[in-house]
Amino acid sequence: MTDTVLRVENLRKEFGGLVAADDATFGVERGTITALIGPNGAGKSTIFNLVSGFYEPDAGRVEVDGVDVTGLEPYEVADHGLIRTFQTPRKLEGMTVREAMLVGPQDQPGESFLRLFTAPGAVAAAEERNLADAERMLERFEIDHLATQPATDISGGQTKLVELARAMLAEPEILLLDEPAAGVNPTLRNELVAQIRRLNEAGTTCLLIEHDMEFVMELADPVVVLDRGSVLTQGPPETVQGDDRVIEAYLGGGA
Amino acid sequence: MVDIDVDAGPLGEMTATEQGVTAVVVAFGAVLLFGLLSGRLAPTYFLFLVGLAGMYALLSLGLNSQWGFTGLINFSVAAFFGIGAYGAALTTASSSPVAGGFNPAYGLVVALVAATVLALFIGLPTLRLRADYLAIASLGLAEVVRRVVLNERRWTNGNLGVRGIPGFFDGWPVLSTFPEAIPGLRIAVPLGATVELGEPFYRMLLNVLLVTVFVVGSYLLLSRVHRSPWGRVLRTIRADEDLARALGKNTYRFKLQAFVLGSLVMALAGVFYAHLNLFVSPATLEPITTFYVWVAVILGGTGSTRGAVFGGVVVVVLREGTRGLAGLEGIPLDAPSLRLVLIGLLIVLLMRFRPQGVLPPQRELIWPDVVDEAPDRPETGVREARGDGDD
Amino acid sequence: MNDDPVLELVDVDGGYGEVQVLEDLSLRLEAGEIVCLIGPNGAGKSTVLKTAFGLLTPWTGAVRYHGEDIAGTAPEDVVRKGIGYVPQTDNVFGSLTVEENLRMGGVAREDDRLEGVVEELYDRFDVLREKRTAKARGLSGGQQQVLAFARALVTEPDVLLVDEPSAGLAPNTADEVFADVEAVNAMDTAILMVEQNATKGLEISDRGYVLDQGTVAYEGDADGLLDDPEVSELYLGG
Amino acid sequence: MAALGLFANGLVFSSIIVLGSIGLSLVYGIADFANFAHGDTMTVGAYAALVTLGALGSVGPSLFGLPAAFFLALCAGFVVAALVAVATEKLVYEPLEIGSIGLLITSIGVAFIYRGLVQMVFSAESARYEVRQLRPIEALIPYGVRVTYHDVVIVVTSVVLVGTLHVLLRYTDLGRKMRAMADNPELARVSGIRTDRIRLVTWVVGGGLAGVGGVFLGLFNRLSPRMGFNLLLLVFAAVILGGIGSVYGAMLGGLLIGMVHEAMPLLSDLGTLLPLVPDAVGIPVGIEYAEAVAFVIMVAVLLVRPTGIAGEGG
Repeated sequence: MTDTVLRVENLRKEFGGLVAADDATFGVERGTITALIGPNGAGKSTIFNLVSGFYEPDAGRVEVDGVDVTGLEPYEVADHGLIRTFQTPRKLEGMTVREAMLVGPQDQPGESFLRLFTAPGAVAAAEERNLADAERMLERFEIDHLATQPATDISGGQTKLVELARAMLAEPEILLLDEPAAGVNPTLRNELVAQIRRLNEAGTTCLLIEHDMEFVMELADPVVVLDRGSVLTQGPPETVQGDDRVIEAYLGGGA
Repeated sequence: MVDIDVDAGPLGEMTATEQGVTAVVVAFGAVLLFGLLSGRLAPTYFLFLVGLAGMYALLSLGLNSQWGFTGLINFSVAAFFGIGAYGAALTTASSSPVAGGFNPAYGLVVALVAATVLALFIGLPTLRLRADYLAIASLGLAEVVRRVVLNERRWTNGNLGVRGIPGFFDGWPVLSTFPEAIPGLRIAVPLGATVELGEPFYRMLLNVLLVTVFVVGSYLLLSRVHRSPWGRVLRTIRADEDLARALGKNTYRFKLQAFVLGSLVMALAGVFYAHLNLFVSPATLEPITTFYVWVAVILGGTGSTRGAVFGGVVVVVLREGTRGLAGLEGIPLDAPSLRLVLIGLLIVLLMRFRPQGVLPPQRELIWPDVVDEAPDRPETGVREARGDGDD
Repeated sequence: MNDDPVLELVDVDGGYGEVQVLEDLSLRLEAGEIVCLIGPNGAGKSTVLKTAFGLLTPWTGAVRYHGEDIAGTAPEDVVRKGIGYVPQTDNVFGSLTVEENLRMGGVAREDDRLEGVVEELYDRFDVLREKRTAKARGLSGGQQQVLAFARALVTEPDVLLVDEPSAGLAPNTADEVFADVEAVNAMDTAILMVEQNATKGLEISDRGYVLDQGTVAYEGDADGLLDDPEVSELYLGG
Repeated sequence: MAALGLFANGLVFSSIIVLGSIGLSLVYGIADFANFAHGDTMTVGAYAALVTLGALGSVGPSLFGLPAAFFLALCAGFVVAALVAVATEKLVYEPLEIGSIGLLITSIGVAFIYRGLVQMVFSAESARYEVRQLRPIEALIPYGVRVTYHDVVIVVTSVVLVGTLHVLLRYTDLGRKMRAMADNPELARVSGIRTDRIRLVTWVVGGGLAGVGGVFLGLFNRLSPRMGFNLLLLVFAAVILGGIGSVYGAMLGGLLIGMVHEAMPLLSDLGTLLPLVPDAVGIPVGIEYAEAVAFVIMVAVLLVRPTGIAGEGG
């Protein structure tokens, strides 16, 4: 029996005549790390934006945990348990890393202006709980030494770790990672591989876009290959790697 | 900034700029004191200036919670200031064409309700627009409001404006009769003629009291919500709206809330103005007010609450200072032109040399504190966060 | 001609703003060569081209064109020296016609042979002649890539810098673009190319550089790199 | 009949708006920010003409009811506004290292400096050009059209200028470079276009046209230091309606906004004008709301179609 967390059916999106997603269909099973690969312009980012609610599809359907989220706003999709990261996260000015982490949790009543005044106790309790969670998460990602640094003063790779840790505070059903390894040095990159694997083992389903094939092959199963907006093939990494069409479209002939 | 010596005294904790600002403020205070003591500055006029400064501080605080916290380019400040002033005036004034003569407390309520409605009218359509479109659209809608006030004579008296506005405390127990009840004082100031402190002085004193209550109340409220989880989401939106959306925040709703909140503070400034000036006219809604307030916020440092207050004061000094300057012999300039040029130059020079403003917010916004002594122990919650001397 | 390489980067450190991307990077391009830069995302491949073309100024080190240091020269002057550049994306003027795109490519020409050169390019790329009055935005991806090449060739450069010519193209279209690269090279234009499809890129190249972390990790003959088991495993996805 | 007269008035006012909106759109496209000083550039042009006309007097032969000196003054309006715009670019905008929002805010400062200086020299009072006021052209009055030869000059000059600009943009290398730069500034540099020069040309053309628009605005109404700032939002409305950065869109948007502005009286008796609609139907909005209606249209366009009516999708 399979349990599909994310289901994408016949998704289509055009930008002024250019078809960026063309009848794309695939699913992400619970507990997997699924990778979305394909050449530049194959529509990976478009699919990410469609799934997370940043674009509205021209046709097709997106389901998270069996719930139709097609055409919903990003915050509504997030409410259904889908959290995404960005390839180049911007840094939050005027916050410490610790405070920047606190934007992640979804259960802070103090994000309602009214509740700040009607339920100060609940707000303070949630804040305390979230702060403790944030601290624990930073420790788990081994970046707790950064907690009091201004969020604008840390390196690009560290920002990616912080983003990952923050996304985890939202306790997602499924985590979408947009090129987690891009622009990250080898040490941090290995660190990321380990962290993502650890998250996965702890029960988080992941869907990631990645160019670094080694990274993908190390982590992902299955792999979904996109080409010109459609799914070319999908399957276990070894099978995909050996697929002639994939080699031609992406990995390059003769490999 | 990070390596601040925590153990040093209050001056030691300041940055060079903060020390500079403090020095300027102290020097300016000394000049005013000298003016008062020498009898060159009438105490009542001085209090009027303090009132104006408070008014601009309020407007800046309001705009700061929109632009500074949330990144909304609102060019309709004048409309909210105007709606506050007209709301109070039309409810309380003897010459009100609608239903005047009510207690100013009702005027305050009417003004705030009207401002909320207006904020929704302007905010609902425009807050989805990208930044530069929001600027143009909000300026356009503010102009629409001004035209309505100008042309709907049945409701607003049009060009004639509204006269006969009572003082804010008229009709209140004790305070309404306070200015008359207090015996006049004649004080022989050390450096000049005697100064008479009579009824007008005490009236103005009440005004200053009112604006102080408004400013302090708004300041405390805004500082508090700014550091709250709610304010944190606003700051996230300002830095990266997409990130906030991806983390499940309904950013449109947050932006609308911030817009309404800021607009209410601006309307408060309008209410105060109506009871200070005792007369309002459509000129209150001229777009120039909007840009004065923008200068104040940028000058103070975008996103900085204390900066907004500082900026508001500087703008009043500039406004009233040009009046004085143009009055001097040998300078054949009229005050309004000079003021325009100076404000313009100030904007251009700021954007060129100090776009982050004089008192940028890094230090006051970072929470938990950068100079946290026990970084590995979580703080206990936002309200218990230590009040640092810097805001 | 002297013996200097047509284009040479020597000990270059550089990047965007305060972010360092290139570190002590050196490479050269000889007359008539095709040289391919490969490497993982973020290795600094595109940054090399931008630095060579004056879009970025190297922090230290030299960019030499026929022996002359041109580091810090503005791109509009670099074009006039004889280097052409085909950016990876946004490489045509969408709202201009094909003909107007080519004319823009010839802005830097100081002689009056523009018309003739444009005609030659039409001869070489038939599809452009057919579409000469069409807006570039309406062309297909492959046609836009051809137009981007042609625009850069109007100045008849002796060095062409090409950023990922196959990006976003279907495999058969990419093959056509690679054939065009070879055809351009055959006209005595040296080509320095960044390519994500490393195998295909190296196949049409004379030499290659493998970039990693902003510096050259491997260099050598294209065939040698293709056969190198280590390069193959680390960078060719094989 | 009334409609024809309003259409004629609309055409005159539209001409002025179009001259402003083209420049604003060009600058928006090439310098990439909303220039809030554009209205005051029009004021500068108007006052430059006032000075020139004052110096030359109304001697010389008369053409369309205007002294020959007026046409020289018109040129002065173009030249001075263009020079001021270029000087501002060089002194203020070019050295800035901030994004387009920072430039927008800076341009507000620039607007205040222009207006403050004009007001210092000429006072806040309104002024008129020393030209004879004309009666409407007799031959057209039976048709309900009341326009003077001055109005004809405004429309004809604007058409000539717009036509010249069209030729410049469409058929000259300079125009192609300007379009190329508005399209893709990075690629323009890569192609060898000296983009800093094109920016200056843009300021010359945009500022100059604004200057001429200002002179005509002064002829159409009166001159005052606030004249340009008051018109600025209408010009923005035109630019937004036409699609930001699109010169042809700005022409169309200017035409429409000018028409809407002058055609307000028609709104209240829509019923009598449109077939199949009861006579009593009408939108009871007086002419005093002409500008307000234009602003509301502008906001509506931003919401429904931010690329403008002539803009390209995407």
